Amino acid sequence: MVTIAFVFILISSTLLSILLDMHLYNLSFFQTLHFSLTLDAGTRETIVFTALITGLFASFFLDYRMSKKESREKRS
Amino acid sequence: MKAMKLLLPSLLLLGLLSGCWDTKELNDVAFVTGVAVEQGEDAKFKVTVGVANASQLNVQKSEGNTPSVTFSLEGNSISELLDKMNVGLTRELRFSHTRTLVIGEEVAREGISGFLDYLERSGQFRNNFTMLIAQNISAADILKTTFPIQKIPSLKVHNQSSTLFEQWGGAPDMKLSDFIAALTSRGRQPVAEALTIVGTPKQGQSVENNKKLEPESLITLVGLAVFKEDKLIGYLNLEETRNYVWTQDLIQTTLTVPCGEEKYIDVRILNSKSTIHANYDGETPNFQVEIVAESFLNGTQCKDNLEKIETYKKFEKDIEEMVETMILNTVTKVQEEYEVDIFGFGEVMRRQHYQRFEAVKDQWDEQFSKADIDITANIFLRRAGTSNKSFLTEDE
Amino acid sequence: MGWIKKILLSQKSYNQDKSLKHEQLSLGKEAPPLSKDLKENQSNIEKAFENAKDFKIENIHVGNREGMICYLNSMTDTSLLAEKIMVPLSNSSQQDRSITNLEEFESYRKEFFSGVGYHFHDKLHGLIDDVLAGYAGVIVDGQPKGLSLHVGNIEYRPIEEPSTQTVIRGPKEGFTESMDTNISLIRRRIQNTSLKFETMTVGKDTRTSVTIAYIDGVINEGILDEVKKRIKKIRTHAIFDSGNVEEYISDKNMTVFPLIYNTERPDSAAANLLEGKAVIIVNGSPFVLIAPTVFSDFFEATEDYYQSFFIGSFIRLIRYASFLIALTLPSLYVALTAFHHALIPTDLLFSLQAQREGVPFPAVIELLIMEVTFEILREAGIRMPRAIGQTISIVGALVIGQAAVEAGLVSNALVIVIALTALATFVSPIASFTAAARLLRFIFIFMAAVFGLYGILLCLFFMVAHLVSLRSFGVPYLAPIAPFIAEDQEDVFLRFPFFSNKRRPHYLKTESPLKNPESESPTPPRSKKGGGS
Amino acid sequence: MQRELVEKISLTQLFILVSAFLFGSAIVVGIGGEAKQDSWIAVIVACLLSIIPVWFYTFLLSRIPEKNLFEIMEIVLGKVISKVFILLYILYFFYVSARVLRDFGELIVGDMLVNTPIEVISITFMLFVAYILYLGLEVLGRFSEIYAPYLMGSIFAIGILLLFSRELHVKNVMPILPEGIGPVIGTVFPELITFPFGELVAFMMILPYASKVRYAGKTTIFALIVSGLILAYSSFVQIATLGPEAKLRSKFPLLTATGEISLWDFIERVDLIIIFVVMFGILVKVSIFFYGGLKGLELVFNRPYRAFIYPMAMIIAFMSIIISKNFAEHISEGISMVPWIIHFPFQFGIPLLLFPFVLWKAKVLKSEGKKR
Repeated sequence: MVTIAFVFILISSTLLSILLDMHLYNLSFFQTLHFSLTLDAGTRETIVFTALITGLFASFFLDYRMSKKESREKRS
Repeated sequence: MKAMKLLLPSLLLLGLLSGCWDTKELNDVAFVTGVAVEQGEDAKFKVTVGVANASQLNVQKSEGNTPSVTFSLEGNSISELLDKMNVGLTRELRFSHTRTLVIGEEVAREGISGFLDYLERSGQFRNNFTMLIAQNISAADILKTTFPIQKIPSLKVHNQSSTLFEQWGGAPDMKLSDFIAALTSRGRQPVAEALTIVGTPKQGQSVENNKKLEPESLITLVGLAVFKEDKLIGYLNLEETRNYVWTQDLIQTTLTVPCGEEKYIDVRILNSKSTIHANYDGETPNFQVEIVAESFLNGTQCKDNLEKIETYKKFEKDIEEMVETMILNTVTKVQEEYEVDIFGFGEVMRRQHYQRFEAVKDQWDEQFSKADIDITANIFLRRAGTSNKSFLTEDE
Repeated sequence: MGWIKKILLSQKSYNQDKSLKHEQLSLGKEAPPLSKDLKENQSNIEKAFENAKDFKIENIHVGNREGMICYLNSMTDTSLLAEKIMVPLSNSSQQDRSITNLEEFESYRKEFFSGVGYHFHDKLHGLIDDVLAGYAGVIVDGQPKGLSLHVGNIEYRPIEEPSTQTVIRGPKEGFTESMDTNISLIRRRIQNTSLKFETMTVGKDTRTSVTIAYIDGVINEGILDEVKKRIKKIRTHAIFDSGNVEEYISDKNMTVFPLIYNTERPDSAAANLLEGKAVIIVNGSPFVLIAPTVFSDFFEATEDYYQSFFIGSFIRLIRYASFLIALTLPSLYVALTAFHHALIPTDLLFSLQAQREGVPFPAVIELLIMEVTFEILREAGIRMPRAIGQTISIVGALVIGQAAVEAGLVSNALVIVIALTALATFVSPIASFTAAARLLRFIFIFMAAVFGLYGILLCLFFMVAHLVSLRSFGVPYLAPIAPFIAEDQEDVFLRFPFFSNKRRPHYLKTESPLKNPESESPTPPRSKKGGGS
Repeated sequence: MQRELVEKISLTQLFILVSAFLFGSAIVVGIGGEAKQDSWIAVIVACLLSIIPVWFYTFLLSRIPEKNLFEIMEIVLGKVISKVFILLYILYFFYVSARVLRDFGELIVGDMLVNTPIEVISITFMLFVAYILYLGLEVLGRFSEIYAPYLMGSIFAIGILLLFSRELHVKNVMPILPEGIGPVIGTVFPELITFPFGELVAFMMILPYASKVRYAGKTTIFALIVSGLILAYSSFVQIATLGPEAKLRSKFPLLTATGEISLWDFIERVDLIIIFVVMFGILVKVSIFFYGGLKGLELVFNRPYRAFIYPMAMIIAFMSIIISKNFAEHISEGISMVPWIIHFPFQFGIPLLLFPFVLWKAKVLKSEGKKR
């Protein structure tokens, strides 16, 4: 569930930002998509994506733990 | 607890990943205390920086070497030059403690707004350093002339001008931010302080200069540089500078007022307050400048009995007359000679008669030069030092 | 993945084995009940005390019966034993007393051993426990119960001035290792029947007594129950000091801040009792625990209350300031000299820069070197034999401080920073609290080295968030400040005069909130006559 | 599951949270600059006007008591439709917190740590926000209680220090309203009313957790007025120090104004105060928006909100980086689009839309309650 939420929010918030950018720069959707997702040159991609990936892993982990707990509760 | 377990490693990871982007140890940087900008020979600007040599300022470590080092480069933009200074200097330069900006006369006549923007925009500078115009001399020399008491030349100039402003009012309290504010305001034209070197500049450029009782060369303040927009158009002398400051916010000053033939009284002025009332008389603007100040007598060459009220009254009247004519002369001089409103009368007009000002704001300087100015001084002589009657006074 | 499971499982079984072995060490519980047969009892006891050099057992006559007496001569006062027990036993008048049942045994005790603490036991392990605690056990043939008589009087350190929380003005007695002495020290200060003491035994192997003291009718029942519950829940084999107990009953261990106050001063313990807190005395430790505790307690010293409230409040503010200094000064030094040169006033900047000329290390390393040196010095100063303690201060102050500067390893300003930090660390009256500042300081330095002032602020934020989330026995750790309780401010940052401090702290939720409602500010006599006599 | 703690915040804490929330980024980026020297008047006007929407929010909440905005939506609109709205709101909350975070990052990177990448600031800060929200709303409340006095103290200290440094020129504020009320109203709508005041819509997620719900609305409005006045004061100080033009030119006017402080050649460059003030304000603001979003996720995905904290914090940190390429885009988005496209519907549109349904539902619930 957490993973789904993570992916959903990630995609939709990126979409939101892209929609705003489309309006602002008068570009087509795919141009903006490309343009938004290439990070600024000064940005350390490693840091940003490491953070995101830890987030993803955390949500996997949390989901796993919760499903385990749920199954245990069901059993008992 | 689980969240903590995630949080702490990621924090640590970040710390390790990051390194330290902004660390600069104190002994890896050099602090610029003064910047001088003047006309370059081959390019638009020649920029000189004065860098403090901290170890010579420390009593224990000082070896008698120079407390400040200068270096010059030529180029077309200040920003680039400042970052390129390592052509000749060893360390990374830091500008946060810059106290003076000396501008050469030729550059000032050409217009200075081009690099003021950089100074305001760059977060490196504190925007309250003193603006100075080097009159008749090379601006770089200001950063090179030593002085025994305040060892770093640019700091010396800074202290000098702020002390003169506080003690006598002979220097405008013009910081970069004030300068830019005046530049952007329609109702005021900027001014800056002018300074020059007395003596031979070359002689002053050595630590040896500090060993003489009378320095071979000395930086002195000479008055006010008047600007139209961002271009220098002329100067006012020290007296006139004081009068200019008096219309703004004078802290204290001393006057020599005639009290008889070739005889003078010395008056210390304190707590002066000037208020300006603006008005339109038909098409000509007029301004009443009201000066209220307290004063006390420092010394007298006259024989008047200082225990009498009449004497005080007479002196007060003398002082007032003198102040009024003095300031009026200065204002009129500016009106006639330079035709720029350095006094900020336009701003007063804007505050008090917004609509009228808005109508004429684009040609305010013409309006100013034809304005009627009326100065009323109201000086209270409170006391006369620690003695009563002067020994000059003859008993009646 | 199978192999991981295997390792985990083997680990598990290993742990279980260990705990099994452990269980066998503790004795007593499995010992049989007292039998009527003296011989059997005697052999059981002797078996229990096998190879105990200090164990003595003697056969005697009690009344007209065979009996035995046993004791540990290491735990008993032999002169007391002789006077109170041996003399009455050898009295010829008792020879013909018959002891056939319990009533007779009891009346016998009353007659001959009056004035001596006693217990009757029907289980052998109870008797053995008492003997271990300094009792003499008396068993009479044919009696199902054994008698234990208190003749313990162990040599303890006499009452001395406390070594940690010293005062200039105020009582100079300190707690000792003896629980009885400690109880009496408290009792002497609060002569009131509401003062209660409850004792429990903790520690499977050491069987240490732990006493909870509280004022009935003042302390919140919920808090008291919680304290008792947590002490009962301690599952450990050994308790040697109140520090052990503290670790077991704290709300949270993953924190550098002590959640329980400890003191060596009976007056402090008594005052806290009257505020509505519980005091936990552990046998063998001169430090008693006080719970619940809030953050501001660690900035209060008893002396604040013994001198004028102006100076008391002033010193308290100094303590808060020095806590901040101890925490942040080194990191501020790093942040300012390595990041934010602009924030240093010009003249100071040049002076600092001149000092740093030629220093080979970055500021952080420089600081860490000195900081660690100082911690080593401090530790050495404590562990070092007293006689050479003097040398330490010479080595520390002169050799390291001076020499490091002269060798150009560190700058002068840094030595000042370290010295001030070290001084500020010692200001807090409670040693366990200074540990927090000492440890956190390094985190602050680390963050300042990476992020400058932003790092310091971030650290402060983390610290405060952490502090705010702590609780001590259900009481929020930052209690009168956050959550803010206006009425309790009279004794937090400032010490208000006593006449205005009428309430017990609100956050303790005491059963009787007012402590001295009638107190008034001293007023000079109104009438003119009343001035004299 | 963890032990369900009923999180409660006291009214004092609520007061502080509301004020800190309003100071948040508003105090640093400078608001109402378009109104020139009258921006402080604009702030007061906007503050007074926004009493109406805030009162409306509390009114809406009071109809169905002890339920937050999302729960009310669920009751009123049914499970499916409400989920769509809730997801939109979650996006809105996360987007705004990312924007606020970006403001903060720009400040730190622009002034203090010039070479440090902005994403590091974002991520470290979000880690802290995650930590404090993990500890719970109650801890956030108590945390702000500790820092609030320093926040208020600093804001006032800035004015006083400027006064002593002789940098406060009241003449800069003159003339008052030279062109009438027009420009003032122009800045109030839509800029000021949506930012910062309209953003109080996020408190619809917090108010039901106040310990004395009955007074929560009044407390919020009181806090709104007080912090409006303080914002106006701060705006006044900025104009008086810098003059309206320089204030408008400056990226972070309060920071520039503080740069003018100079006392005894010692108290200079007290940027630290500003960074502190801002950091605390931003923290509260980001946390509250974030909390609102998390509560929504809890409702939609049926998991305790603590589970979402870390992943979502990382998303917000990521968002704050990709949200705009440069400062100009950040600001122009903030001025030209965000108020109309994003703030308006969520702050006023949806609540207004909800209003008749809530009234109807409340009536139904009431009659049902009577029957029972």
